[in-house]
Amino acid sequence: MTEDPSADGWHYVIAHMDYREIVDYINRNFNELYSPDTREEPAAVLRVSPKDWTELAYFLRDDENLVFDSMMCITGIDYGIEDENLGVAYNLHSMTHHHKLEVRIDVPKSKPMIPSVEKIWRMADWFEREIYDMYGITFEGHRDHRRILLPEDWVGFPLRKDYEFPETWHGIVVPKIKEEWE
Amino acid sequence: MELLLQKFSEVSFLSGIPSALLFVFAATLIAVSLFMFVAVNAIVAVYAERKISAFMQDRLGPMGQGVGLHAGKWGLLQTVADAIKLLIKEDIIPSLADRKLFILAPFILFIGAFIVFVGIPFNQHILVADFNIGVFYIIAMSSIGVIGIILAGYGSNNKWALYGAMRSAAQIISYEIPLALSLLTVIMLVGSLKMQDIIIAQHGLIWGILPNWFIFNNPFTFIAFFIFFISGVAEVNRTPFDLPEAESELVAGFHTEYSGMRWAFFFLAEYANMFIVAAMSAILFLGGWQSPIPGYMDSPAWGLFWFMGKAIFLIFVMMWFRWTFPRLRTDQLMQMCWKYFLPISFINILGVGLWDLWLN
Amino acid sequence: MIRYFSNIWQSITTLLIGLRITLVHLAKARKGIVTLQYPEERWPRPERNIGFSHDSYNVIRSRLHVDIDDCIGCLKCVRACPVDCIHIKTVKVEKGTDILEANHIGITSNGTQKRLLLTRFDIDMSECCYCNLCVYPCPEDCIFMTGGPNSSKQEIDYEFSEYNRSDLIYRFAKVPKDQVEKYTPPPKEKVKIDVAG
Amino acid sequence: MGIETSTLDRSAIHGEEMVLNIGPQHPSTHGVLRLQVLTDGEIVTKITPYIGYLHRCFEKHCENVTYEQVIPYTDRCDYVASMNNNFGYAVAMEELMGIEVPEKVHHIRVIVAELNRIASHHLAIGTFGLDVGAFTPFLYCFRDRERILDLFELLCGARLLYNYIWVGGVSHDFPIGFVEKVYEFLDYFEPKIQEYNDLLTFNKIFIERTADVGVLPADVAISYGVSGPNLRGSGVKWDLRKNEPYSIYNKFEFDIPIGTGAMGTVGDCWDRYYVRIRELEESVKITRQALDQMPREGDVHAALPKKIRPPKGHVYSRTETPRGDLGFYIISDGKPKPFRLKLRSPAFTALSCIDEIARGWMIADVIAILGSLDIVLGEIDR
Repeated sequence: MTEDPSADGWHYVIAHMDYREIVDYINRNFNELYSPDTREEPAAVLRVSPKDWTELAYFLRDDENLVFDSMMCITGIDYGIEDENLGVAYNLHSMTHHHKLEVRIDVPKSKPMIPSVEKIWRMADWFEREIYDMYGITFEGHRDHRRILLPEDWVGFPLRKDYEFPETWHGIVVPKIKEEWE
Repeated sequence: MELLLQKFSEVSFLSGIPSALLFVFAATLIAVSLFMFVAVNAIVAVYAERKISAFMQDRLGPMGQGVGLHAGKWGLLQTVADAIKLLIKEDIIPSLADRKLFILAPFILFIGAFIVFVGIPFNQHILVADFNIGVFYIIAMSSIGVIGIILAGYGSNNKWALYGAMRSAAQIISYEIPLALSLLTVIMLVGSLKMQDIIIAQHGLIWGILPNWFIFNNPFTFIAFFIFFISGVAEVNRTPFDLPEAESELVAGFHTEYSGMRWAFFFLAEYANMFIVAAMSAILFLGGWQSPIPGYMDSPAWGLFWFMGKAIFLIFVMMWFRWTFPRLRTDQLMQMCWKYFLPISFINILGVGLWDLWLN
Repeated sequence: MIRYFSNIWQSITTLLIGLRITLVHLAKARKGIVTLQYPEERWPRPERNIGFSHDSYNVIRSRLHVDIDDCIGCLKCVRACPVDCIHIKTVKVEKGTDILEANHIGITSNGTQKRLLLTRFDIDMSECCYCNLCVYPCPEDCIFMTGGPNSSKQEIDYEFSEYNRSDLIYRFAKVPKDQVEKYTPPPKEKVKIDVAG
Repeated sequence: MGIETSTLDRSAIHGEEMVLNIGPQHPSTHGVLRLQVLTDGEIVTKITPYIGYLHRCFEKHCENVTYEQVIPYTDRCDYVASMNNNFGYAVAMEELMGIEVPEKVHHIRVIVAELNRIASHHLAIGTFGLDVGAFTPFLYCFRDRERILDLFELLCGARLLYNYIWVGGVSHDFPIGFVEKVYEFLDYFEPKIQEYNDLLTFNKIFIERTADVGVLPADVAISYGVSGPNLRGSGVKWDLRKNEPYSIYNKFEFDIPIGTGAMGTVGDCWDRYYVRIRELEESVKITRQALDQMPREGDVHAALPKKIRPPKGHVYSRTETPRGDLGFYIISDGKPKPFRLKLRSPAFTALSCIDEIARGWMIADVIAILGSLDIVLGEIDR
């Protein structure tokens, strides 16, 4: 931490650790489990497998050198029709140390299950529900696992690339392409 | 009333008609004219409220310009147009509502407001009945309206309406107490419940400058006036005490389900109640129809002018409140009543008693 | 106890301050009113002076208009539209010739020779999102939102509501309806371009 | 916390909890929102928000239009602060593509974004007043907001959905006389803040209604991802314009107002409201500086190819809108259309904590808390 954020005046805070340092630090505590991304920052991500995620999430939040207390965003990704994976990107940020980390978890489309971090970062509650709503990724351990934006009885997961728009919904015809005007 | 009957008996061509019939005729005449007064009062007050609120908010309010159907110069016909619209609007009764209560409620509320007018002296002579218990009558009758509100809330089978009704019941019953207690101070000074006696007791001057109105009589009645007036505002459910119909919380409160003419009766009753509170404050504390300078401009016509002037000013103050203040919360409303107004009212009664003993 | 009385005092003072403000506004009502009495008074058109001479800087967002005589059928506006509200159909004709029975003038006002006859140029204003994106790429400056520097061509008009939704489909192509068939070549030749379809 | 209910002997009252639906049609849900509220008398015991009534597939749309065409759609997310949304998207895209925009563009963007922040806070303040029952401040706010909308109409022809800030620049330069008009507006506007304060902020009834109500502690706020004025109201000095300066915010002198608990507890409704009032002043400050420093000549668009094709990769970039951190997660596959575009809206996270902070309060307080969070449903449902 370079400057006290509560101090008055100018405080442009420089990040405490960069991506490589964070990954090294995590690896020191996790038996060199994670291989760092070869890309440059900020595109570099930390790839995590679903089974390690809960343990790592607690570590990321609670370790005093990391303190990722703020989850910025959770994004669901469909890598394409050919690709067999769905992804979830977690953008983490530390309000105390001002560093960032992106964690990416890939799950196969056949069995999209990721442990929920809703209890760790409360903000994940609605975001995970939204990803379930749009991609059909199930978050295990989520206490309120429902659709959020779409109606409860909606069929399919609209943001998947292979999603086909329904012809009707409750008997209401969904206009696909606008008819010719003439 | 007696005066009217007396006048009737003097008219020669009515002499053959039995007195009972004459009485009915006189009563109907009075009732119709009072109803007209209430209706006109509502129409004028609604127009005034819209204009005042508009000017306070840097708007113009209802305006009419151009050709064709429009609301007249400065929108003068706006409320008339509204009234016509309400009259011809479809009358909707929810299918699950308690039909009888739903229909009955607005009339009870309106009657509660309407019969109070019997006891209000407009000037030296225009007074339907000067009861011995005038003040008591008015206080008693003005509380009938709350039954109408509860019935409306219960009968419309709507949660919002029920909330509004329950709030209203709690609020009106609570605020009756500081209202009546501050009214007691005046009665202690006059020693009579008769309206005209109260007004006549305020004749004259204090210290040669101020009119001898009860508001200036002593510091305790000065406070009592404000408690009375603010409690009155709470009684008629105006902002900042408009919890029963709090539009941002309870949609429209107890009259959520009402439309058309039934809704208009709620409106009519609200403005009638406003007039009653303003008139009562004017009578009890501001000298009623007494002129501010005793001896000048004291004729009955001026009396009507002074009385209406005072009442209209107080109605303006209520509108002024409404367009300035936020709304209180239910518990704060109760807190204000029981923690602030009630103790102060008791002190007022004690103070007025001591003052009266000590000075007179 | 102190809190009790300070509460009363605060209430009285702050409420009086509030009352004063509204009263001042009421008293100064003549000066401060901001209402515009709509059908009689119109919103004054903002004085826009973009500072450039060229007409492509048309910044008023009212309804779309096309100077159809200048349109060369390049479909750039169709591609720019995020909501697909512009539909164009063209037919290849001889370059630069006037076909008077189809109201086709071969040369635009910029001097470009047209090689396509517009058999259809429809804009569905009920779908338009007024983003102005179609105006920028037009090479002939012929599609624009009314008003602005082009106001000499089109009056500014904010009120164009219609009773029927289909009246909001503006048809600009001048080819008479019965002649569309005549100019439409058989589909085999694949000259018909219908991006919007 | 909450209203004291323990004094009542619960067992003696055979009451039952009532389910009350606040919305979807309700005067003060700021859009189409449904709060399913479990009430015990007036006291709320549980709140379940139901959203999605305004869902219009923003993210799916974005995958089917080109990068330029996304901008009109971002307008419609937070429709009371469209400039800031355009700005956020433009910043994200420029980060993804590695574009440097001209100095003048930065200034123009900051000016319009701050003006829009003022307009948005006007709406927040006014509707919050409306929620607690004060009608007049609402119209005063709208009166002043209207002036900003007039300025924007002068600037880009639209009053609400601007499509003004583009990737790599802005759509066109300031019209002649615009800068003077902005100065004129700022001079007009600054004394008006005092009027709001007198009429609403320090009104005793208003303080009673909002102070100590709906306290959002700092750690809960961070855990819920609450950002912007709501987070600052909880006493966290966090503002992306200061802490992670994007564009040229690091060139300007301004303060970050935070909630101090002046009228009650830190993080109550009053603090959140007052942070917005103070931010009006700060925005005026920033706008003045930006106007003073703005180069008068220069291009307003960076050199860009006709069709924007960002390189393969992804970016997460966030900017400070009037409601908080607006994040854009954009994945590009090198084609002219986004592969994936995620919008992390600040109001979405702000609304998600409503159950946490409004439980145990009265119905009237729930409305006030909802108003103090300043949500825009267009952004929540996207």
